[in-house]
Amino acid sequence: MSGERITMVQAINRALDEEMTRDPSVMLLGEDVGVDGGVFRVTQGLLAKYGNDRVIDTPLAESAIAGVAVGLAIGGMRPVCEIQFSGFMNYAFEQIQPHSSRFRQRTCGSLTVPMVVRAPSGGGIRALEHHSESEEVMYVHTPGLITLMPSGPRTAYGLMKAALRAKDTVIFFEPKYVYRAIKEEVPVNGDPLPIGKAEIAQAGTDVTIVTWGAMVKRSKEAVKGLPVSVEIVDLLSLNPMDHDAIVASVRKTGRLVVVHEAPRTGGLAGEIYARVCEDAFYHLRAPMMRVCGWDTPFPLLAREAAYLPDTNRIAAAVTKVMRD
Amino acid sequence: MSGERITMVQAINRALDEEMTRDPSVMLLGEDVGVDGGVFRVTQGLLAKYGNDRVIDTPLAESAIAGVAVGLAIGGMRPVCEIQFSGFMNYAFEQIQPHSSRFRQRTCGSLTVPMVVRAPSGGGIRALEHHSESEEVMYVHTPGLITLMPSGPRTAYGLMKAALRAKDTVIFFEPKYVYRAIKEEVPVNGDPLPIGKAEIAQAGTDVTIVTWGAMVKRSKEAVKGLPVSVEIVDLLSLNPMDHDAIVASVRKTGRLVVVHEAPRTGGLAGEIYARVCEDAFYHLRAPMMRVCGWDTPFPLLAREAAYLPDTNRIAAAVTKVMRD
Amino acid sequence: MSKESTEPQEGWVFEIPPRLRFLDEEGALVGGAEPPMSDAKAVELYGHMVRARIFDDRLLKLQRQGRIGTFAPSFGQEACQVGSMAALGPQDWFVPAFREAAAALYRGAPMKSILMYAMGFEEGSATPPGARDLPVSIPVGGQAAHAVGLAWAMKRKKDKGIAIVFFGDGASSEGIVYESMNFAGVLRTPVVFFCQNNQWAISTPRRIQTASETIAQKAVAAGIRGIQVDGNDLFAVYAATKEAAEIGRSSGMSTLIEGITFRRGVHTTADDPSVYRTKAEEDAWVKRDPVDRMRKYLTARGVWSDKEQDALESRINAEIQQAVAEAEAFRDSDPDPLAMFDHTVAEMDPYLARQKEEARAALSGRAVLQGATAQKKQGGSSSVVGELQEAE
Amino acid sequence: MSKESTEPQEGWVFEIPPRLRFLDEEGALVGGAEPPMSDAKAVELYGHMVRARIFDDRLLKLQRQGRIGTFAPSFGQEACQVGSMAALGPQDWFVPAFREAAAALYRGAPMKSILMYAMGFEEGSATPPGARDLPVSIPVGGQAAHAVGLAWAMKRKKDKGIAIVFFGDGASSEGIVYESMNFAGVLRTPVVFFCQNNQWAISTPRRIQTASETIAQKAVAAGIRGIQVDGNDLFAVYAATKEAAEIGRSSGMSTLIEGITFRRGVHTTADDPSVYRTKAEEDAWVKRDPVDRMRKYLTARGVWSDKEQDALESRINAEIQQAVAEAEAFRDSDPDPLAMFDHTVAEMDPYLARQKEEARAALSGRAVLQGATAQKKQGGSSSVVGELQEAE
Ligand SMILES: Cc1ncc(C[n+]2csc(CCOP(=O)(O)OP(=O)(O)O)c2C)c(N)n1
Ligand SMILES: Cc1ncc(C[n+]2csc(CCOP(=O)(O)OP(=O)(O)O)c2C)c(N)n1
Ligand SMILES: [Mg+2]
Ligand SMILES: [Mg+2]
Repeated sequence: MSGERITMVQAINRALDEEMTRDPSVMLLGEDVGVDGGVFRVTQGLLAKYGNDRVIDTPLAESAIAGVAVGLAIGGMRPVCEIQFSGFMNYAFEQIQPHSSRFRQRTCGSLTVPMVVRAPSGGGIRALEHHSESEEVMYVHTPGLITLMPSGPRTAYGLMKAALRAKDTVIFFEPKYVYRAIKEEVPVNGDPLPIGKAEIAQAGTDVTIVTWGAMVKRSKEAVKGLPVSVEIVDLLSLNPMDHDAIVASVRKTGRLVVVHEAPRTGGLAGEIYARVCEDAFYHLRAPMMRVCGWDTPFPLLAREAAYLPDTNRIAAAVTKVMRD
Repeated sequence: MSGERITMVQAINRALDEEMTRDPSVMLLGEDVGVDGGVFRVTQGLLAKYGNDRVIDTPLAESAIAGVAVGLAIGGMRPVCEIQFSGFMNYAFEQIQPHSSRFRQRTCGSLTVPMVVRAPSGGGIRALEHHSESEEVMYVHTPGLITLMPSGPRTAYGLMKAALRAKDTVIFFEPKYVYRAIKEEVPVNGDPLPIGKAEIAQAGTDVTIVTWGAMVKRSKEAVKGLPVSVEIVDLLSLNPMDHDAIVASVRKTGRLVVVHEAPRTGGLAGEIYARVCEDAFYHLRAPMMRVCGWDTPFPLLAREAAYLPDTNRIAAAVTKVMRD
Repeated sequence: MSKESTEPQEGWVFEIPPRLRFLDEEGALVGGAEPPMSDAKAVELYGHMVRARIFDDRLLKLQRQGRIGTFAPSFGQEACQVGSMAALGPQDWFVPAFREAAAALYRGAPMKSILMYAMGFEEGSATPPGARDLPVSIPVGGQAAHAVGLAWAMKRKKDKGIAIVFFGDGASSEGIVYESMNFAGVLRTPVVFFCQNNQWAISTPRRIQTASETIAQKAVAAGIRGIQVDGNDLFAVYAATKEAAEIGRSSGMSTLIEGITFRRGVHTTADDPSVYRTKAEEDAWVKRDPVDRMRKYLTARGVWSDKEQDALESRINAEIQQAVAEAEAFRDSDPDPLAMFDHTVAEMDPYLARQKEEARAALSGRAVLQGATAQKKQGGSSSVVGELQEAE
Repeated sequence: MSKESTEPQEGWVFEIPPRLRFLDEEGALVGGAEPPMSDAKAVELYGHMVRARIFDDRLLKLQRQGRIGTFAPSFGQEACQVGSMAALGPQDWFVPAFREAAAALYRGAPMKSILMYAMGFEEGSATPPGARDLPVSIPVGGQAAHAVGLAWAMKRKKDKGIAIVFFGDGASSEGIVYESMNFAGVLRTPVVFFCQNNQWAISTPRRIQTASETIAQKAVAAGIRGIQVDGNDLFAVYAATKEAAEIGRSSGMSTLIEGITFRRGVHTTADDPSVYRTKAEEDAWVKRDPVDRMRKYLTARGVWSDKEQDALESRINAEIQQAVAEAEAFRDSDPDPLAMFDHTVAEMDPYLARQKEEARAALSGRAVLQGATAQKKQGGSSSVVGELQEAE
């Protein structure tokens, strides 16, 4: 069974399943997570297995889903709420920022909010308007939260296990573009991945690409065949961010390209530049570059391929940063 | 009268007043904006002057305030909504991001949302929890919005006039720390300031400080007496950002310090670094630096002075960037 | 004001009147009911319902063929949509959610536009100048606030229009919908809040959406009128909306109308209702179908025949064929893949303009427009809104 | 289920019973009412109300002296807070908004903690281990959802507690409050939603907060119980809360209680009510004061005298003096100005730890703690929450 290659949807499902068995306080709640198993089938089968005390189809109200989860967590449960699409977490931010992220501070650690907010994130699936947003920045920029984004089945499994054992609220973005696009071996009853650690998705010496989520796969595809040795840092944990991994890679390569789906201005690329400035500036051999979503609203499906970073744009940036 | 020196509160009041006279479609709405004149008295006197058709005390619901304003704007009015404190704009973000910022795109320009969302922002007034947030990043990172933050009475007046003539939704952050702390001459029936233009708050040749809002005054105070020629760029327009002004200043000085109140990770400093990397990288003589709020929730009043960038920290960064 | 003292009160009673109905499931007028419109008008509105249904059905086929993207059918809800919009006029604002193709068509939205939108082109939701129609609103519930603002703007302009906003039983749980009704109550901005209670919010049944016995009674919380109607009865919907609009126009009072109906089809083209509801439930609603009911009524009155039905259907099919051709011609006319830059803000700043140039250079002639032109991949994909790439 | 068919219905009627009251404004039992508690218990609760009021008054003075920061007095609302909390026990969760010092004191919050919080130290809202008390919640309304979650957690644990959440008339307009009641209705998580309708939300009067005749009737939207009580009548509040808790415990049904009361003082210490309300209105509520009313009742029953009042007041004053001394001793004990780093997350990552070091170096021994130790500047400042620096 462990040898079987599974998708990210299955991997998250497995992590949830195992953690629900291990920890009876884990509860899943959200719109359509029960009978339907989630609109992407991530929670499929869990209602049947754990019953409707622990897997709950809620009314359609994101701020209440998050806010009720805050109460559940303080009350000793470990809620995992699903927000059907990350764009609709806007409705929940009024609970996440003022409450989830602050209860520990507010009470000097005496009341805490260990909960997980899962949401499919990003574009690439020819979806309706508002179903392709990448809104990680506002969560990363909110102290008190842990923000994770896996890039494939194995990391999704390991990070979800970590999320379910974390002591604070974890925002867990699932790059829906790769929900079923990658199959990997994933352990059964495996270990959590550490929070705050990036992985080297591909080692190299000439250029560092820092990226996360669906753009890890895309970056790998983009640099395949380029006459350049590219190191790809898969960030995985957006906050806390693996500062040392970024710095170490850029010290080695001297060149940085950041790739993200979110709009360019105010995106996390800037943060990564800042980390490099703090600890690897003198190792830079060329200006840092970024390949991002454009500073426009995410378009409807006909134009999404023109919006998202594609292999051409990534390859061009790598080539340019080598020339600079 | 124009010779009289007034505060930022008075300057915004004057701009609103003049624009309400000029344009009968301008309406003010929000919690306590009418009879009370706003909790900071920014809208004082306007109810008496323009009547309760145009200055409306609303029920206590930020998302509805913003959402109703979207409808008013599409219907041909020009609403100015006050959100009592920028931290509570979280409640309104579910209207601002999916609707205010996207109607133009959604309808190919046939329906637009020219409205203003005003909110006092930032810390420094010994306030209650959640009344000191700096949340500009999430607005700047939302394409389709214009985001402004004046630094004193004159710029507040000019930018508010610009906001009331803009063709898109303007998020207007008012740095409450300097609401009454600065007096300046402000014109009567003066002109709007241009959107997207920074100002050189202080010219210099050795180091560029890019900052905005209350930190402009603080930065000026911090560098007074330092044996360094500091150029202070007052950003004013956070989106669109005056890319050329940033680049021109750093090309000249070769050194950059960004100062902002918002938490460090994911803050706008990184964006400004990115702009420099794009067009002034080879002019840099030292790593860029940032002086920001720490990556912790904004503390209660006893500790706010330890949280906010102060003149010591700013001066130390300027000194360090000169040594590097 | 007595409310503001601590003096004892008598207590309060709130009534939601019996569900309004004119036609039974066989299309017969229920005891004593007078039809609220002429036969000619009824025939006309019936035509609109049929048109919407056939169009809807065609969209489903186009989606299955990979010629359009995800969409949300109005199948089964035609009476709610046509009946309500027929009670209003062009001076009134129409604020849809995302399942109101039947209403939009009645309002005059070109089929071509709806198709272009479903193909993934924003051009499909450009509002014709002067039309008081908002585009589709995907985030559930948010549009309710827009209706209040639009009604308020009209009130300020002494314009006699009202606004109607559609939302679902699921949306009735969103705080913004309550907030909007509360604002409308206080501001006396006349809005018809039309809740199409189609029993389901994706897989979530009405029963666990709220413990309130009706959705109509949620009006009590906002101090506005609440009424429930048989949403599969065109006459009931029409009469209730007309009354609500009249009351709104004359007094500023808003009304929440709950139309009891059923989403006969999929939630969207990527949904599989068999996972969460029974065939028996679906069948029970077949005999309550709003279109069939009206046809029986008109036939019994002798104003409709199979021949007329055939003629109507061929007219509609021809219209659809024409619209599909036009929309596909648009798609094939090489629309600018970078149009999103042009409608982000009114005045593109230099940095955005520069991005557009970069984007143009990055395309360097490659065809990247997708959507309607891409081949539909089949598979186990179960997203409600899009299509997942599948690993080998 | 008949709700899900289109069959006609009878119509629905919802009742909010007459406002509950035991004591008239003179402290006399209204026709036929039996006191819901013994005299001894009434004396005890009266003592809690007096204690809260004197403490509140003292906070006001400390604020004027610049020894604490902004706070929101509970002046006038003591019956709502003490009466409701007295009907519950330590197994029940207490979820306040920001004006519930009287309730918190009754629950056992140390005066010292409340003072430390008002001085700007998070240490003041550390929850004692095992206490089922949430801290002050500043963002209006959001805490309602927490109460639902807490009640749900207890239900899952087969723990017989319920949750009570406080919020104001203003908060009743926030969508999250409606959403929370709706969740509680569906999930049958027993919550007492206690709305202290004190007639004002800062400067906004109840009348323009909502068009609903009562706030109690907002329960109808969520399918939960709604009831209105004279919120200045300790007995009425006590009885209504007790009943709501019992119903909740046995059936999971939640109740919305609207307590009609009045914010006799400022919104917060930086607010000036004379801008927006009349002396006449304030005076009208003086004679309805909840503390005076109870004193009259107890005096008439012969269980309370001026002498006992004096003794009570001196005990309370001594207690306050002690608490102020302790809180100021804490303030002067050199608390770490960088404590915010320690409670951001459970595990400080290296980058945050590094920031803490940078912060420590930046302080380099400078005293930056402010708040209670800073001198209060007077001036035209009119922020409701803080103090503005004034230009020369
Ligand atoms: C704020 C928000 N949350 C979730 C979704 C995903 N979603 C789309 S439609 C839908 C169900 C809506 O149910 P209802 O309001 O009853 O409308 P219906 O689909 O039945 O017409 C959901 C959950 C969304 N679009 N917006
Ligand atoms: C979400 C949010 N919006 C606005 C505010 C500012 N604010 C604080 S208290 C208050 C009025 C609250 O009125 P009400 O709910 O009646 O409570 P009361 O103050 O009367 O106890 C406002 C607007 C806030 N704290 N949170
Ligand atoms: Mg529905
Ligand atoms: Mg109040």
